[in-house]
Amino acid sequence: MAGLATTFGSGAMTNSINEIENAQVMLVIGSNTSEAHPQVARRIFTAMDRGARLIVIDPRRTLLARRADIHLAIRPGTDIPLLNAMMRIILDENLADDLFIEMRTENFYGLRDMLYRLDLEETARLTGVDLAGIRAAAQLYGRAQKAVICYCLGITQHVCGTGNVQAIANLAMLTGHVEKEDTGVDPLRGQNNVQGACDMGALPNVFPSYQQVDIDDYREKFERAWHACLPSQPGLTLMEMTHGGKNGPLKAMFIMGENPVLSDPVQARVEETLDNLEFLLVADIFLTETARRAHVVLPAASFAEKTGTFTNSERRVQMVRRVIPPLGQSRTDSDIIMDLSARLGYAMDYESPAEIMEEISMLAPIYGGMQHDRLENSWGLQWPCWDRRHSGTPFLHKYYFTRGKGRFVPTVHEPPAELPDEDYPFLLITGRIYHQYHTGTMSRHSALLSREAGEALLQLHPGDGRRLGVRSGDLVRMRSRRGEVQVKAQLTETVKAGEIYTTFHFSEMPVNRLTISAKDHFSQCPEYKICAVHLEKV
Amino acid sequence: MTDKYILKKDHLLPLLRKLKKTHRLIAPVQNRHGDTLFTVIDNLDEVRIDLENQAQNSLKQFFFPQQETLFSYSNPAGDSYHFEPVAEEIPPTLYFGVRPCDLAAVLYLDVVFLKNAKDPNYLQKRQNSILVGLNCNDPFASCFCNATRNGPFTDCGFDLQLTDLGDRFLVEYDRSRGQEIISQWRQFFAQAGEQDVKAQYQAFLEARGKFKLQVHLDQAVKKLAEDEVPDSVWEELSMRCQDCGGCAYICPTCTCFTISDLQTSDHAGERIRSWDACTFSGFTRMAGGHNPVDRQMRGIEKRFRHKLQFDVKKDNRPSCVGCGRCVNICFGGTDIVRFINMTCCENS
Amino acid sequence: MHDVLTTCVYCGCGCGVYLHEHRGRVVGSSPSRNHPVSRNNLCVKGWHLHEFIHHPARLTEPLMRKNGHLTPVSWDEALSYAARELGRIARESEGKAVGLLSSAKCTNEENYLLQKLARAVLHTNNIDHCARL
Amino acid sequence: MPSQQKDLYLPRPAEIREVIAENSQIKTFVLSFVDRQYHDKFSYAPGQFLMVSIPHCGEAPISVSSTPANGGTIHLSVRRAGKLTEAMHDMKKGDVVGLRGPYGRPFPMTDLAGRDLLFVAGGIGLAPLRSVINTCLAAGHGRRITILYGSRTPSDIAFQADLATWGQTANVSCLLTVDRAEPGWEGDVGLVTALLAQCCLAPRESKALLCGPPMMIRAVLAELAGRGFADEDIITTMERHMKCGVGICRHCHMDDKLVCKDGPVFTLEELKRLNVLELRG
Repeated sequence: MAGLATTFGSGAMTNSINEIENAQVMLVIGSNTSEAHPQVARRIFTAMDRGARLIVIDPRRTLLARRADIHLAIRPGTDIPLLNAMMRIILDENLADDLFIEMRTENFYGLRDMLYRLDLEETARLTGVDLAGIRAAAQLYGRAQKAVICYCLGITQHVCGTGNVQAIANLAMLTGHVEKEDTGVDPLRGQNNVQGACDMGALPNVFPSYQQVDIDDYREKFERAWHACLPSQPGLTLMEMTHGGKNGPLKAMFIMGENPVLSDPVQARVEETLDNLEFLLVADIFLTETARRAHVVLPAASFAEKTGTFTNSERRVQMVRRVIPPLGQSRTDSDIIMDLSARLGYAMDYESPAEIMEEISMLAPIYGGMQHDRLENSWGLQWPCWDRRHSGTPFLHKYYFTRGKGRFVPTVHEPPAELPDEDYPFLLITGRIYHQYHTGTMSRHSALLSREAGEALLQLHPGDGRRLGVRSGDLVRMRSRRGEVQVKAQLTETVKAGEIYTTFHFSEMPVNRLTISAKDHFSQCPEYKICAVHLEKV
Repeated sequence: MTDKYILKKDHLLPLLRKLKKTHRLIAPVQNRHGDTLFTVIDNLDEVRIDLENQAQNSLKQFFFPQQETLFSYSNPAGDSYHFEPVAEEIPPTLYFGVRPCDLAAVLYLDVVFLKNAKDPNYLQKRQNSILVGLNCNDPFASCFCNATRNGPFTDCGFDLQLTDLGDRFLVEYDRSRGQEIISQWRQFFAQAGEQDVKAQYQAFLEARGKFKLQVHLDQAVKKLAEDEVPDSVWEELSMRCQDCGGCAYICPTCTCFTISDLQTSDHAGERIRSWDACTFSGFTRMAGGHNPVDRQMRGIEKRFRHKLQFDVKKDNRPSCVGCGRCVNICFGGTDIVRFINMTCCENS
Repeated sequence: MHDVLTTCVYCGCGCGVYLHEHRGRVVGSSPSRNHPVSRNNLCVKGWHLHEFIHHPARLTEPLMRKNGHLTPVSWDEALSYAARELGRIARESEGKAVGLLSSAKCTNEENYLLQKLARAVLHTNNIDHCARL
Repeated sequence: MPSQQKDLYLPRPAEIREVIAENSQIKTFVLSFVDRQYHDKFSYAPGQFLMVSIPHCGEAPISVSSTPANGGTIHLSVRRAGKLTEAMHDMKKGDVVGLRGPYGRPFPMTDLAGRDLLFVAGGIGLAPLRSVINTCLAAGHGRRITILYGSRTPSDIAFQADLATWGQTANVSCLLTVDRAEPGWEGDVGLVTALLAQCCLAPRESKALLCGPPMMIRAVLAELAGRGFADEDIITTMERHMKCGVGICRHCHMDDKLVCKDGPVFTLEELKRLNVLELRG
């Protein structure tokens, strides 16, 4: 979310989910919303039934794309050129919001100059979409009074992920589609509490509430509160930790409720890294592929067995409530951390999660007014919520951006790290499906979800299928420069010829053996959406 | 003399307190979050019984729970395999504040679970139940029980039935158990007079005029019976369906279920049944992978046909009770009202 | 039998879900009607949210690797060993050789505690989670 | 019967007496209930099925392939298809499974008396028909009996012992075909419909009984209609995903009919009134 932080100053959904149903035009890019964020898709469909128009930019003809007014089946990895082309058309046709640009933004000329140098025909050719389609989309979005852009990991999981996000922000600011209700830029978070984990400072460079560790004022504040001397150097990112290999920087890891063996790119490298640690501690609810490699595995309580809060995509902090006591001998993660901390000589004495939240609210300004008693008696509060009198913030950037003025950051096309060639002729896109969630640790243990979608399928265009002699249900071997897996094919026109799609939910088909470790320079987000593979029938 | 009675509103709580001594009490309760659900009431003084809003769940959840154990099994070794029925005592239960749609739904559940074969779990719960109904003076925004002809007032399915007449309830009974309650707690009930019965009729007339939705259910039933629903309708609806199963789960008359084993240890487990939805593709997919239903085109067809065609053919009435719970909850906007409108309005 | 309102764990939408408890087991889940996100419906994952909770594969006791195999041990043994090893390596490397992965599926409070553990106790900023995956 | 009510979903333990490997995919399990008394009272009719329970795998419907008359044991022929049948294939003599039933509407045995009988089966489809054939032979039903059986390859031919016996019975003619020949196979190769052409049939005096994969059923139905068979003289079984077996759960619905209760045996006349995928296209 580095992209939105540099342009708006805050990397979160600017709207509430419910506002989407009042939009007039919705631009969905890099998001298979109806499968990954069903409640957002529900708002999109409601808006359409009320007359709103939908633009979908996605290489695949997803369910959402089939219902869209305009579907631009973009060539993967060419989002920036496509968005730039839209902006150029908006400028050419006088659809830019000049007043907004003047009052609320900076560096417009930087963007304008870049756009004027653009060759529209050439750009369109790059994206694989015809110019007329791009023009129609630009006109629709540019003319709307209330327009929302939703994007997800299809935008960020690229080497140019940050650039993609900046281009989206540019488009929104160019047309003044921010600051208002029912209008904005909405990154949809992949997991239930990604937003919260970021807010809480589970990041190598920031304390809770995005206070940088290398700024002395912030660090001193936390040192005083925690009675400890704190390191000032930003730490290693996830990829740096899990991809160190044999001679990696780490000797010990504590992994709480994550399954990097299945979720991270280049599986072999992750396994090598973990296997070479002197000590690996894992706390989880199931014996995941990662836990199997640990020296110590601690049984954790599930969400139904603990109290606390989650923060959703729209920044709504809401209660998780305990329904039953932890199963067997399992313990909540907070109990585990507190016990461990005590044994390390640092007492963490909290009598309840509510007390932890009180400490958070004192140290994290955006959570300033959030205590359990307030959350208990409401549907949660949306940050920023500065103090106990504040009623939360449904949409961001009213009157001013978090960083003051919104900044246009001109971006240019950056080709993907690996594109199909003669040896590896197919472009593999990875993502999620409706019935499963992440590495399947929870959802694959549900009887009905597994009945509905119990195995990985590789979406393959029927034309490609014919050429390879592959029919639906046949097993194919999929090989990249990094590894190979076997997977059942499903012939469908959802994907274009030459492009294939599959999921990372299933440990039997660890697609991350194939994916590439190339990542976005700023956000460290791996390029899951594009790698080159070779296919053959087994 | 009529066999109708008057219960003063002030006496409702005292009456429930008496009944609760011998019965588990389940009534619509508004919780602290603001949602109204049929809830088991432990302490009458700590809950707010809500007769203003529709309960978001129906009685289905109690008679036919989302997940329930049919029996437990153990197999300590390959050559032994034992089955034990579950011994769960269902206490006598009084359901209070049940609307006509939910009463009609229970009558339909009776047909499903007791007609072909007597389902033991259902039967036990049903035999132990007393239903106290409440006629609807103010139909809710999504209600269309006038079209399904089981509301807003009803004359069957309850043991006792209340009609709100302002400061008092008119009380009727339909079964002996209802009559027993009246005779046992005679001090709460006064004989109703002519004007009370008139007031009830007046309330009925007014309620009938307050529906906000107009749903041409009869026409849809007729078109289905005559096979006049074009494929394009099914295709459009099926494309809109997002496969959540919510319409079936929330419906008081959708009763499809699946059966599976829940392993509790290496050598023991329980056979459980759980709600299922005919809209799921796994619902009809066979072990070898063959699926006789094409979900993309026809996923949603069987649900509407079942409710509005097959059940009409069998029982002479549709099994949609017009409670409106599924209206506006569909992710893709393809609820039964949209289907009826599409078949009846758009092509005429 | 009682219903408890909680928050769904299956995506970033954050639906309000009632979990139904019966005899110590979670046997159902249903949407909150008035919750601003769920609005009386859930996706298929939400409607089956309760199903994984009692799965027989749930971990119910601490495990420690002994002779190459993960073997059940007491909490005390598992935690003392873990504390000793983490503490030793953190001390020896001044925090540089320990790394912690927090979870986007854990609560805010737990995430807060873990980063506090990393920074205040193990003296490292090597903490991250899979936000980008 | 109140006891029956309580036991609606409750299986009874049954011991595997013998396992016969019919081919690489099909095994026949010979079973008897552990409770001797119950076993002796237990009865069923050809075409009916039992719900089979395997520990931790749930239940699946399996047609009975034995005849009620044959020495009391129950034969279930099971093709490897999913989790439950895989687990069952791993079971051996002496292991115990759960059974409940019998369920479903059986074949109309009395209607078969005095008619020419044509049986057409593919693969595992011979299992329920085997029950009918042996019952007919035992009862002396049927004047001329013709059995047409299609398999994928010669080594896939199941129920070889029965086929051999039938082949030597006076009023029975038994024709086999395979989709793909193997060395040493000198019989027919091709669809089972091709065998029909070799048969001399008297449609008005016959009943045709079909069981097999949907593709085969479609082809045979077309052929029989061409030969002048009336819809009510063509009887087939339908296969659907099934859970309760007793007409409640609705998994096995076909329009307003339920395969577990109204079937699995249907006449073509009945099926034509339904919107059945197998008959379309």
